[in-house]
Amino acid sequence: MTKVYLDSQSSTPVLPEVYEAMLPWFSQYYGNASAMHEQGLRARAALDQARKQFSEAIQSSDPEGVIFTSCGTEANNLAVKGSAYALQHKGRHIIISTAEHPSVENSVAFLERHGFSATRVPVNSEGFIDPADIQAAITPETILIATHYANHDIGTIQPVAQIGTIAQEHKVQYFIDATFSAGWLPINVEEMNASLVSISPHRFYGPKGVGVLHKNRKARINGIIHGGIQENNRRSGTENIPAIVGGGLAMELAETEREKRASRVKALQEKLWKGLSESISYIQLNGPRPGESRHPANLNVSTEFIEGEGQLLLCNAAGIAVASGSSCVSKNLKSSPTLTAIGLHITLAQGNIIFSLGKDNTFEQIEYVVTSFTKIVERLRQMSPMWEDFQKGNISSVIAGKEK
Amino acid sequence: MTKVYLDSQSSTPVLPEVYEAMLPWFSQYYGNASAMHEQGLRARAALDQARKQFSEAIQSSDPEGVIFTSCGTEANNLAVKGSAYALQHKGRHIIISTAEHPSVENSVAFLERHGFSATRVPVNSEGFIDPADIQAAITPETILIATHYANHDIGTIQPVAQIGTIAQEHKVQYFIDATFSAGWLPINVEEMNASLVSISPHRFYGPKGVGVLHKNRKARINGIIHGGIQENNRRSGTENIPAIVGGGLAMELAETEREKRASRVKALQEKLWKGLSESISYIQLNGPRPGESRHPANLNVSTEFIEGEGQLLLCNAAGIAVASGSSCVSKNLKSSPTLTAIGLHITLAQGNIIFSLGKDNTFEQIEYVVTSFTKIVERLRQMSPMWEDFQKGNISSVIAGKEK
Amino acid sequence: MAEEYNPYNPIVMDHFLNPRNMGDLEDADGIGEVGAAACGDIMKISLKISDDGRISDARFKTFGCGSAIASSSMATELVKGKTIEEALKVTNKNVVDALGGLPPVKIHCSVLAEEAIKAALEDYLKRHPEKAAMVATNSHSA
Amino acid sequence: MAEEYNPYNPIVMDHFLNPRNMGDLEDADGIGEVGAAACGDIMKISLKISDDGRISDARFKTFGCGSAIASSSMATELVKGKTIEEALKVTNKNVVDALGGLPPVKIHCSVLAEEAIKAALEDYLKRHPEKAAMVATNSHSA
Ligand SMILES: Cc1ncc(COP(=O)(O)O)c(C=O)c1O
Ligand SMILES: Cc1ncc(COP(=O)(O)O)c(C=O)c1O
Repeated sequence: MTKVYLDSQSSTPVLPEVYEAMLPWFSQYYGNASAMHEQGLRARAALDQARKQFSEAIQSSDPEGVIFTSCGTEANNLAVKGSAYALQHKGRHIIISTAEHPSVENSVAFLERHGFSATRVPVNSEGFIDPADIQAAITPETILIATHYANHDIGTIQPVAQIGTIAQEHKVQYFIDATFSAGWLPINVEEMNASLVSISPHRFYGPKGVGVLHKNRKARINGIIHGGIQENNRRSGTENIPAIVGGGLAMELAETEREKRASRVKALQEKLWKGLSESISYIQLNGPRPGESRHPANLNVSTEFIEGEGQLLLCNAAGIAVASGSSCVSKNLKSSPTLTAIGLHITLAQGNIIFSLGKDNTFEQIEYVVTSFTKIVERLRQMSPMWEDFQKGNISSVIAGKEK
Repeated sequence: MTKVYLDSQSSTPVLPEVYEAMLPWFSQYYGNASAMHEQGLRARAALDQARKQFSEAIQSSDPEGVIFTSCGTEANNLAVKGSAYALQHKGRHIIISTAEHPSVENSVAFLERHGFSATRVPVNSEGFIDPADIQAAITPETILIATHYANHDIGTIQPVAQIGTIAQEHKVQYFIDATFSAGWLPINVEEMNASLVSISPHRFYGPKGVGVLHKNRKARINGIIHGGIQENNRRSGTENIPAIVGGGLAMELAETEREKRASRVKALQEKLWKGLSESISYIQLNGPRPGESRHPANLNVSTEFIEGEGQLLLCNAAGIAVASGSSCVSKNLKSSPTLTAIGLHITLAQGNIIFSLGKDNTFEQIEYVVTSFTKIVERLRQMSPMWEDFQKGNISSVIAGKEK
Repeated sequence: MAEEYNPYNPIVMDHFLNPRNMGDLEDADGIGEVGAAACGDIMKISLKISDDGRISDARFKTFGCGSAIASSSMATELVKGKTIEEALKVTNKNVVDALGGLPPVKIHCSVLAEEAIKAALEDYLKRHPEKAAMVATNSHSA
Repeated sequence: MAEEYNPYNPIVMDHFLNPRNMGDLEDADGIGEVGAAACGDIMKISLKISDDGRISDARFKTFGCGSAIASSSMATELVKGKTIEEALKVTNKNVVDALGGLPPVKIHCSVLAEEAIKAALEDYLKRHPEKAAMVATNSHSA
């Protein structure tokens, strides 16, 4: 059976080279990096090597700024809560957007229950933050600005360098959630004025079980997982050496191949959208058009008159792996906060599908997906009482209404 | 060169079977467990399988009580802070001992900075908690009792079932830090009245990158890493599937072989202590004598008139891997809080060495270690001005003083 | 292998992938539509009912998730051949049981199916008040 | 392979594993002991000083970590052959540099070595007040 994996945004296979690099670290080199003996010191050297690989990939001159966590979510929690706890003597106000990943949004919501306050700047219908809104939200109490680099639902690339400049002018710490961007989009922590940047290697052919938070020398954070003195007291707990080794190599390779990979997935993205929009009626793209301002791996569409889970299941039955709503939380099938933030009509949010492309997808696969998905939409519409009502003229199309 | 690994407490090699079981989950089955497609659903099934393996090993009838974290430290943070946040409406008082692992102690210290209070019950000179002290410390405000099962520094096995009974009588949530015990000592969550139990698979031949917190149906905790709805909202972030699969199998195998492994390391432990105490003068055992009340894998000794790091380095030069102070924090060589808690004389705390035994150590290795360590102690004493002073009668021996 | 990894059990998957009685009925005797797009599910059930008060045919159309589609499919199967009185007694639990179970978060789909059947029957009874009286009598005497 | 994985650089490791001038001197002309067991380090340095004010021999004994031992070893090497005046100018930085660097948390070991040397020299000068005057004059004129 044909199998097409179009959910690279939720996870990717570990590269063969990365896999090979990890293998010795399970049963042969198994020391705890805190230990003072050959096994432990070897592990410590491996950590240092990975710190270099990560810091170089984001143009940082400070490998010591790399803090290893267990995943992107934890890195984001550390950035948000760690900043809040470290800077609460200066103020207790945080600025984010309405379209952050739940790991940022829910960390901020947690802090709000513990005496902090937050301003959520809006995004427009394509998901863009207006840097002027950030500027306007800054108060003398503001200690942190946190925004994503590329949106995990609709691929919108934010003007992070502009926001960084504003943050610097106001001497406010700036955290960029680059969990969906690192490995795919260029990152330069200096130029972006990023005090903190998070990275998630399993999005670019590295392993699960490792996340990274990079902190520049001026940024202040407190650890949020307390215990031993690992990661210079910024993250306690025995380090996951194999995943860190694999993650570091995946980062290095992703950076080397970044432009090649990005231009390939962008071509696939364009072909996919062209195919879908030509063969399916009442379908719309969410987020910016493919191009400079959209993550090349993400295609988010809404197909009117049908619901998301049925599409996922029929795609799966056709061997096609896709996501719906939020790529990270499709299990609960509640529509994603981003879709609400861009003001997407509720029925379009429910019919939402995210195709996310990977470096190994082919043009033939895209053709197969277009053909299959067209049939799936037809089939579900045949079953849908809404489609029937629309055909009979009882209800009108949200998408057609907008196009007029 | 002879290589003897006597630091199993800080980490162990992954078993061949466990390694094999993990391999397909990197590049072949790489789905995100939240995804609704074959790759994702396969990962979800693997999580469920591991939940069964962990819950069965601790005699729990509720696999849904298993929450996956990234390490033992995080599981302990979740248990302590998660309980505190979930139960703060009932009270804000926590009871621990003075000899907890830093992951528990520092989590409690964090909560103390945020409006909670704590009572630290003492331990005696062998490291035992008196359950009566726990009982006496309970107030109407008490929401959590947290103690270790076996001490990570000196191997003391606590009367956890007695403490559990007291906790139940007072309807207080009880968390057992079994990070150093699971896989080596029997655990029965029901009999122990353990509301929460933490497990760290890399201590029993499973991989790094996974920890477990088991929660019984009545226990209440809030998540501390916020984000998506993974682990039923109790731990957000993409699950580390390979490590969870490996950890589950390692747990199952550890439970099957537990008695065999434990009796083997106990024999090695006894032989090691017999050898060291017979061939080295002014050496003392810290914690209970090998037997029912001591973890079979741990041997903690203090050698008078010399300091710990030198011993570690010379052991390493002789191919012997050991730890000092606290097994988890030997990097900073501050003497461990446990050693302070048992009232160990400061110079004995500084000369502290932890030998921790593993299932693959041999009797020949123990002989080699006794011979080598004896020479190392002699060599460092030759260098030590304290030894010279002692020989000249200028100072007296703390150990000899006690023995009299 | 794909069969092994599904969010629903094989019966539910079968009713989702091969729905029974999907579509409309020309000249339906009773039609029930429940739910709302904003809530994620709309179910429409059409019934053909013979003069002796037996459901001779049933069809569904559904906007909703896999278990909503499977629940509608199963519900139409369950009521086919039943009398109005019997069909009125079909509960969401019957639908869930016939499907071999649904995940807890999806039980509402079976409730919707029960409601759609009831709505279709009520529509029929509204159009046929003489039968309504009979049904009422029967169920009282039952 | 073992050599590759050490907490210290090869010079420090060499001075730790093969310490130079370990031991005592019979009839030492100056002895300095600094540090305390409670702080984790004690260093004792013994010097033999010839009549022309040159350090002809030096020995150390140390209770302490690897870098404490290496620092004492290196310090004795550095002062051997030096005049009292020269030896008094040996700083902890000289020790660190000669060792090719120490980890930041271990710099205090080199400080202790400097202090032990100074203490031994002071002990000598206390026993030989005539030399003390000369040293004072020389260093003033320097
Ligand atoms: C923008 C963004 N932030 C954070 C995360 C969470 O990362 P992880 O799944 O590694 O925990 C995601 C995952 O989708 C994401 O896309
Ligand atoms: C009793 C105890 N608790 C917690 C921990 C921390 O576990 P991990 O190293 O998996 O983070 C340790 C590690 O030594 C331990 O021994």
